[in-house]
Amino acid sequence: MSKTLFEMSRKGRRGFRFADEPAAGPVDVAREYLRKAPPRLPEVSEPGVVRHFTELSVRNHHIDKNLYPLGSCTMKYNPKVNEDVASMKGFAGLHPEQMGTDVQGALEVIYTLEKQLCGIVGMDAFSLNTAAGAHGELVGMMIAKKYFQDRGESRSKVLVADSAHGTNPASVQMVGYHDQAVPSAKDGEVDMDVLNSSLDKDTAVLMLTVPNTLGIFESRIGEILELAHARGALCYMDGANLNALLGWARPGDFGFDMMHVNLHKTFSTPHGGGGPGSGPIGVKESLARFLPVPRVRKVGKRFRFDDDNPDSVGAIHSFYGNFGIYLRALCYIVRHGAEGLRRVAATANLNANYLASELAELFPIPYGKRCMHEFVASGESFRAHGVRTLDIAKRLLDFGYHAPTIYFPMVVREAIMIEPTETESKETLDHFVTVMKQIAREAVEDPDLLKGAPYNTPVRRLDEATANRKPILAAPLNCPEA
Amino acid sequence: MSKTLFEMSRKGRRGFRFADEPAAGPVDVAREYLRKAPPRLPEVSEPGVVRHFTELSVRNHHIDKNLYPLGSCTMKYNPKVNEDVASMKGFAGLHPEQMGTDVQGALEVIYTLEKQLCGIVGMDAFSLNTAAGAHGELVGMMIAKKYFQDRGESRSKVLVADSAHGTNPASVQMVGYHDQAVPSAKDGEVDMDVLNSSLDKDTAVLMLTVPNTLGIFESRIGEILELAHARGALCYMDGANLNALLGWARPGDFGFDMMHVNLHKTFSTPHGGGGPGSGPIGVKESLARFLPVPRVRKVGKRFRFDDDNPDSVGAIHSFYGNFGIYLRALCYIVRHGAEGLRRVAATANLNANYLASELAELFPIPYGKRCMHEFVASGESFRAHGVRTLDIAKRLLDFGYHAPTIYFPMVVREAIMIEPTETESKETLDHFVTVMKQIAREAVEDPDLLKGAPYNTPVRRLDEATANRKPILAAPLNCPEA
Amino acid sequence: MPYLYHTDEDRRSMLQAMGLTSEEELFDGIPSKYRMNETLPIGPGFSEFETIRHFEALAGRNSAAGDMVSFLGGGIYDHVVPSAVNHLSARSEFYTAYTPYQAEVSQGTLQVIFEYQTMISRLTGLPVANASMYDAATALAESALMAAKATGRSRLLFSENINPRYQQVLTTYVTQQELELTPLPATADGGIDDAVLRKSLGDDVAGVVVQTPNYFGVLESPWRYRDAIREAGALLVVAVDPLSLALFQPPGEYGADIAVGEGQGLGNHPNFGGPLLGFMACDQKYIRSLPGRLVSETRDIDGKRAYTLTLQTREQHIRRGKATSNICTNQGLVALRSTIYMALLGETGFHQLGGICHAKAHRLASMITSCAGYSLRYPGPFFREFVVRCPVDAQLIVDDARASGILAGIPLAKYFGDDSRNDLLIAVTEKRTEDDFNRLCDLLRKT
Amino acid sequence: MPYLYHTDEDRRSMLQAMGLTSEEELFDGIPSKYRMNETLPIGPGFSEFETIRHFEALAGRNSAAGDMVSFLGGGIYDHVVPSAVNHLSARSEFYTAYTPYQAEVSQGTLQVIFEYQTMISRLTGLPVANASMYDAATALAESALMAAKATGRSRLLFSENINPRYQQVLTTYVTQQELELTPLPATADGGIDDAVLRKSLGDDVAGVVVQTPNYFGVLESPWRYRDAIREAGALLVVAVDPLSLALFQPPGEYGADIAVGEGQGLGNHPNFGGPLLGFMACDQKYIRSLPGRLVSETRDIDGKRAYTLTLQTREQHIRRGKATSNICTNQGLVALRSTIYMALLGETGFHQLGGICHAKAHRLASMITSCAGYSLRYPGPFFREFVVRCPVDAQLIVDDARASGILAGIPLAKYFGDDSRNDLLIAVTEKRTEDDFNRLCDLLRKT
Ligand SMILES: Cc1ncc(COP(=O)(O)O)c(C=O)c1O
Ligand SMILES: Cc1ncc(COP(=O)(O)O)c(C=O)c1O
Repeated sequence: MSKTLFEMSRKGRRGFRFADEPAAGPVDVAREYLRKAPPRLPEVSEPGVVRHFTELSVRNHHIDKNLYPLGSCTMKYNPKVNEDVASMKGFAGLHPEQMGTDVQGALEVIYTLEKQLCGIVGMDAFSLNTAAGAHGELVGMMIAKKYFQDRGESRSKVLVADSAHGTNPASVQMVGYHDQAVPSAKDGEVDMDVLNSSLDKDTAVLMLTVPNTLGIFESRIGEILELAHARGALCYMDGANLNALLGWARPGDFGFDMMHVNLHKTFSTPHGGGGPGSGPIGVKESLARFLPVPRVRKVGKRFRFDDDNPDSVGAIHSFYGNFGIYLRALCYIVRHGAEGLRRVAATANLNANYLASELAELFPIPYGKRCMHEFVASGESFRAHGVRTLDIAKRLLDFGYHAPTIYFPMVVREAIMIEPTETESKETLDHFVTVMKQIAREAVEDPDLLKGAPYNTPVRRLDEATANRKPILAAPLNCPEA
Repeated sequence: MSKTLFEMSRKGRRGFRFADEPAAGPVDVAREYLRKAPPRLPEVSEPGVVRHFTELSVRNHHIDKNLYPLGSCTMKYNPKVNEDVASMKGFAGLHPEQMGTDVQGALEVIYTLEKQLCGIVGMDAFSLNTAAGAHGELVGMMIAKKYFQDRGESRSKVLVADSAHGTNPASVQMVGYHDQAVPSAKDGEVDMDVLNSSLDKDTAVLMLTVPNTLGIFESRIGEILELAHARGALCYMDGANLNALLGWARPGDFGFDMMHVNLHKTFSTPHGGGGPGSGPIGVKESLARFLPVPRVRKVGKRFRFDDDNPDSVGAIHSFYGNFGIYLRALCYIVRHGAEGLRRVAATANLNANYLASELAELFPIPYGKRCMHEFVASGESFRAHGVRTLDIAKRLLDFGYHAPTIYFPMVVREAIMIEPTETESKETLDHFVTVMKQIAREAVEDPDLLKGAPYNTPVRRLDEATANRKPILAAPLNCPEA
Repeated sequence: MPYLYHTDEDRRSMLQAMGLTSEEELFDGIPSKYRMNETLPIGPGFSEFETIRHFEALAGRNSAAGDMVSFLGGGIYDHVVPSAVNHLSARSEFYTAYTPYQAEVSQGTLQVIFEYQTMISRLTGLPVANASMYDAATALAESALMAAKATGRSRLLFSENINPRYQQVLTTYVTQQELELTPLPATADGGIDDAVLRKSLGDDVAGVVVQTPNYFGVLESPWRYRDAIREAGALLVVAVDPLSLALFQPPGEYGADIAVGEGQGLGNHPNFGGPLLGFMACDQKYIRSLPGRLVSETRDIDGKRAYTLTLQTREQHIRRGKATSNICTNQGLVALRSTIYMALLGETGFHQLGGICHAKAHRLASMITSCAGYSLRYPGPFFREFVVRCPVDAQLIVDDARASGILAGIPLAKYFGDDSRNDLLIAVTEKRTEDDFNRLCDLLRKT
Repeated sequence: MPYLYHTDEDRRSMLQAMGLTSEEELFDGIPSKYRMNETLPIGPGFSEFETIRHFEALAGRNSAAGDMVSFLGGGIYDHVVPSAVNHLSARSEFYTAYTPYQAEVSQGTLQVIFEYQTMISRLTGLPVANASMYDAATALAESALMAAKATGRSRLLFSENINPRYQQVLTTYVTQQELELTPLPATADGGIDDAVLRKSLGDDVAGVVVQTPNYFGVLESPWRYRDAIREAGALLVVAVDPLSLALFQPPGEYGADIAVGEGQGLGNHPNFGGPLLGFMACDQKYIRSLPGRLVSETRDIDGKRAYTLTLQTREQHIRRGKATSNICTNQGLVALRSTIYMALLGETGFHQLGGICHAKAHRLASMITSCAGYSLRYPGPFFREFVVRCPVDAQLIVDDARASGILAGIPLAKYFGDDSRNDLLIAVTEKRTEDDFNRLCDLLRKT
């Protein structure tokens, strides 16, 4: 247990000083404006702050430590050079209100990345302004809404695969649309009959994830999109799983009208313990005029922002989105080139299939003979011993692995969703298999061992129920200080 | 246990590639020059290298983790801004053979740091070229030798306090001089009688550490140095303990002719797991002409290197010493200013005295009513229980502390030498005392517990005997690969 | 390929283990008509060194505010970023970690969020703060939606003094849900018109959204109309500049229901406007309508204090279409940086910094107004940013100053059209010196 | 004060606990005549931001080779430093750790040193390598002392082709111990004179010290005289360029007894010549005379593999005046960086890099020699550095080139006087491009 900063605080300690402290005189303003006492920030020395955060940091699992088999999250290696590029003063020090002539390099970065993403996914235009995948989805829905308004059609339903990420239906709801789930058929793909009957005149958008959350490429994708288009709906692809396709197939070619890409998954930008990410939204030419403002245009050899677009859904970020993330993603693309990206996808799929085939005996994979970048196994057979997938996941932590995504997607019972990514070695995969086999043995021989796991982690299983009932969301103002 | 890089190696893996690899054709040279096979460096991917070194790193104790009570080592906080300054491209990217006009800023850094060190210790000239404390001592001895050669005197003995650091006598020996130990008297200071009788015509140098390794300031320092001077000897101060004096007293004022300073102790430059450090050597005016070449001169507003000094002991480094370390030290000085440095010494001494007074009951301090920046306690009372100081030190590791320096200096039995430094909080000191008290209790109640310690460290006590008898200094060429 | 482990031999043996002979087969699931035949149009890969050179060249085509004398603000401020913030946030334990869903191995991130929430709570004076939003603009927009949801009402009043970029985003978000927006115009002193506000209130009003200090740097006084809003059953939503809270009354004290703001200035480089840090705090009452992640203190089964994500039923991954928002990935690492920053400054340092910026801004304002032809556009009290009415087109001044390496401010015509042609928005941080002020004034006098 | 924890209250209570009333009393041990009354002459402290500005200004008064087209070598080379080297060596676990005396909590550093020793051993072909020396010059000097100690003899032969700066340091060190130095002159082809060497050998000779490639870039052929040296009972000490060992015969293969060299080029910035990395390897026979730290693999009491410092009785902290050297603090962090670097490149990458540098150097050499008036000074084989004889004073060329942002090389008159006035030492690394070569040659042609 680490003390909190507030418990370390000692009145009068200083971690940072300013040159002109004497300059700060009394504030000459009507009393009502003034704060009674300065905010109670903790008072810690610089070495104290350094030790505190260093200590906290080592209580994290992280990609530089070991495998993160989190399905749907694409926890790949975050190249160090990305960070160097993003911290160059000529980028990090740019103020967003600087004049165009001072930011030509930055505009070129945006412009180039947009063009490259177009090329990679087969879309005609991209906006990078969306700060995360969900933000991209949201703008996708806004575009659909504008599109139908423009056509004078009133549609309000969005079909979303039942195995879709939670942000999909949530984004739908944010624009006043409502979502309807499309179940998976026995083969793990979209149920064509249900789709056919659900795709009605009220359907604005069909929203699919390809490959889907089971790691399966929709084999009837062409048919599906044609059907949706025939019914007048737009087709949106959640591109969070793009890693599986890089250089091998392009969603634009399948017929999708829109999609977002998660730079913080496919393009190796770090997750930062929860963010920042970046979720660029790409569209076909016919929808380009609806993209958010501002957009970057190239006029002759100069780049400039274009705010002037009456058809746009509007602004969706204070400025131009998470620029620092674009740099990392572009750096990643530049490093790989066309052939490199293709190898990324091939290797991601190779690792997933290899792992799937090694694990399948003990952890059956109900859907799909072959997966793409991820797969969903089932821990159901261990329920007979009173062991749930949660227990298996927690036990994995004891071996220095992060847990896979579990209980999702719902179509698989006791789901264990695994995406190893391409930046893992065969040795790591083999060792992971060995550990999973050991856990499977333990589940049978000593189920309580699993139910009590983890044992070797900084803390053990948490009392989440109490946290939900009586959340403590901040340290008390009167907590004991040092 | 971590695999070694060699065990992780897999033929054909690449962690780094170059742009022009195709350019590397066969080498057109007589066969006898060629290597039969390239050196067997391990083949590891970039993420593999990152994980390996990240994993190794967390097996270290370090100053950003917790207290390092190592006496004589001044393990203080290493300010982060120092690192920023040292990595500025305008410094890090400088080649030492660049022309003077291209390196004015770097020369100014050297010149300024020399001047500041002069001011801080009361010497007239400094050379920064010496790469560590021992290197500074060595040059000190060289200077003495030149000095006496110059005077036509042949002296060859150097008097060194028995509590001196091992580098002192070793440096003496490096110039063909021989060392003679001066024992400490009962008060922990130099034994004046022995000194008096040892200081003969053959004595070239009297080498003292002030405050000495017991943390005691030689109260008769003026007398001692006068005596040595009267006998024609030079007086050298090992300045590794300068932290105790900053801004309060200057060795030059005591009468020392020469001294070195450890930038990696007093001036906060990081120890780097063993180096690099920097051990500038300062001298009084009369000895300045003997300093190593090159020196930096200021001529008008320009700085330049001066190689041309026939009296110099010569060059002692490939170039100008550990320049990257000067930047950090100068940054530290600039941040503190005169008043700040004075506070550093006051606080270092405050912390040491406080800790000494809190520990003294259980761990008596045989020498000195009051110490300066460090003190030497004794763990002798625990020998009755079969517990040695080593056991106490090892047990401390279990509580997340580094061990103090032990069994040194030899004048204290079961010595425990502690230098907390100024960058530790009262809370840390108090907690350290609590832990020491607990260990003292354990020593009495459960001595075997201590003898088996540590328990919570990445590895436990090591078999050093076998390592000495049959050292394994490299991984075998045929170690199993991944 | 960079970053990959596999040797050719690895690939062969892995394929073999699956009974495959080529990697192409891994893509058999993709109908052949959708398999790409051409290579991606992005050229060959660069070595790391070429990549660095490439981006250095791009960066070289920028002139960063950080290297000039900058008076640019408008939501993004050029404050000193302490070295320790960069060093600590560069620990890969933080930046390469995933969202802390697996609490047992994410205590580092979780405790940081808990500390961040506490700090935001203490700054704003509101008891609940979430783990971050994308930026102030989206946080503001989401709080408007939140007010609508919490009240079941459909109209929102908003001040026209709010950062125009935030207003745009507010509009984009809010109009999706067929909510109505009623603008509150500014008075001559730069604040909002209290009387208009009162008149605009009604039982369809979900919330009133104001910003203080507002875009023109002027401090609003929401306590004056807080009761009226409460009586009307609406929520008071306030966008604040976090640093202003070092000196000025916090939202919680005057009874705001929701406070949001931009945390970029708290230890983050401007980064051309992103990543930013939207913070969001609210009264206990609205906790179940709050978007975004929340961390709670709890215990593990051994009784050890620990932290975990909580109240996740508000969130999309549990509640899907019924979630309070669609937000998932947030701005965690930026929040970490700001937490480190606030810890370094502490109560005293933060208060000092607020005071320095305030004093310097007022110093510069008085220097400028003593230049012939220049006056303050608004008489209201301000913190560290203010609008100057210039004798000429502000753009001319900006262009002139740029030639001398000074970024004089934001010419307001950009957002407010011709009426504001001579208005220049000037921000002052602790980095600016008396010398900088003199240089700027010399220029103003010449123009 | 920066970096201190204590509040005034802390200080008071700590003093009180000791029965003191002021910090002044802590200095009572210093006789009052030696207590300073004046303040130190170093001015007031700077804030962190002022400090950064201050050093940016100083750095701005330099023009770094790294930002130009540099052909400077002479022991320090402008190679690409992979990003991961910087990131990993910036982990404070490494750089803020002390010397790994306390093995249980220093396994990170210890294993790194073990891996470093292994790599140096594999590069040099010698079984034992120490944990580092200050730089190549002191490593060379110490190996000369080591040879004298190991043989009990007092004369050393050394090649005049050795880096002149190393020769100077060698002289400084060796003359302290009344050892005699006999120079071995160069032949016309740039190597040492085999015949002179043989003639100079005698039973007072402790060792023969050569460098390959030598300062002029020319590869020596120590195998030709290795037997003669052995027969005379002397040691062969070789200074090597580590990158040359990617391609060329390593010292262990031709029977050298001690090998030393400069590791700066292995993943380290030039840093104006320091910190550097002296490496040192030797035959098993001489292990007890080796200076510096050594790490050995061993086991802990649970049988776990572990690493520890070993054979410390060679060292000053144990053996004091009888130690093999006085070295204590070494260049650990630089060795760490080089270990990371070599791990990233691996066998293949390292070999490739050697090949690229070799090929590029030869390409440039042939381009230069086709410029009228320019020729290679020495016909001997070279690796990536060579001497060009110019038609004019080499300093003129250097000055001219500098005006175009090119650092053309080291004018040898600096070290070798008037005879070398027209000689320019040119080094080529993988960073240099065909375009760089053309620019240099255009300049040469014009001069
Ligand atoms: C399939 C899928 N869709 C959408 C998202 C949402 O993206 P973000 O978290 O960036 O908002 C995620 C990841 O979180 C995802 O895995
Ligand atoms: C008192 C004392 N003198 C000399 C030295 C030698 O300094 P260095 O290790 O830098 O060579 C040290 C530290 O190691 C020391 O503590």
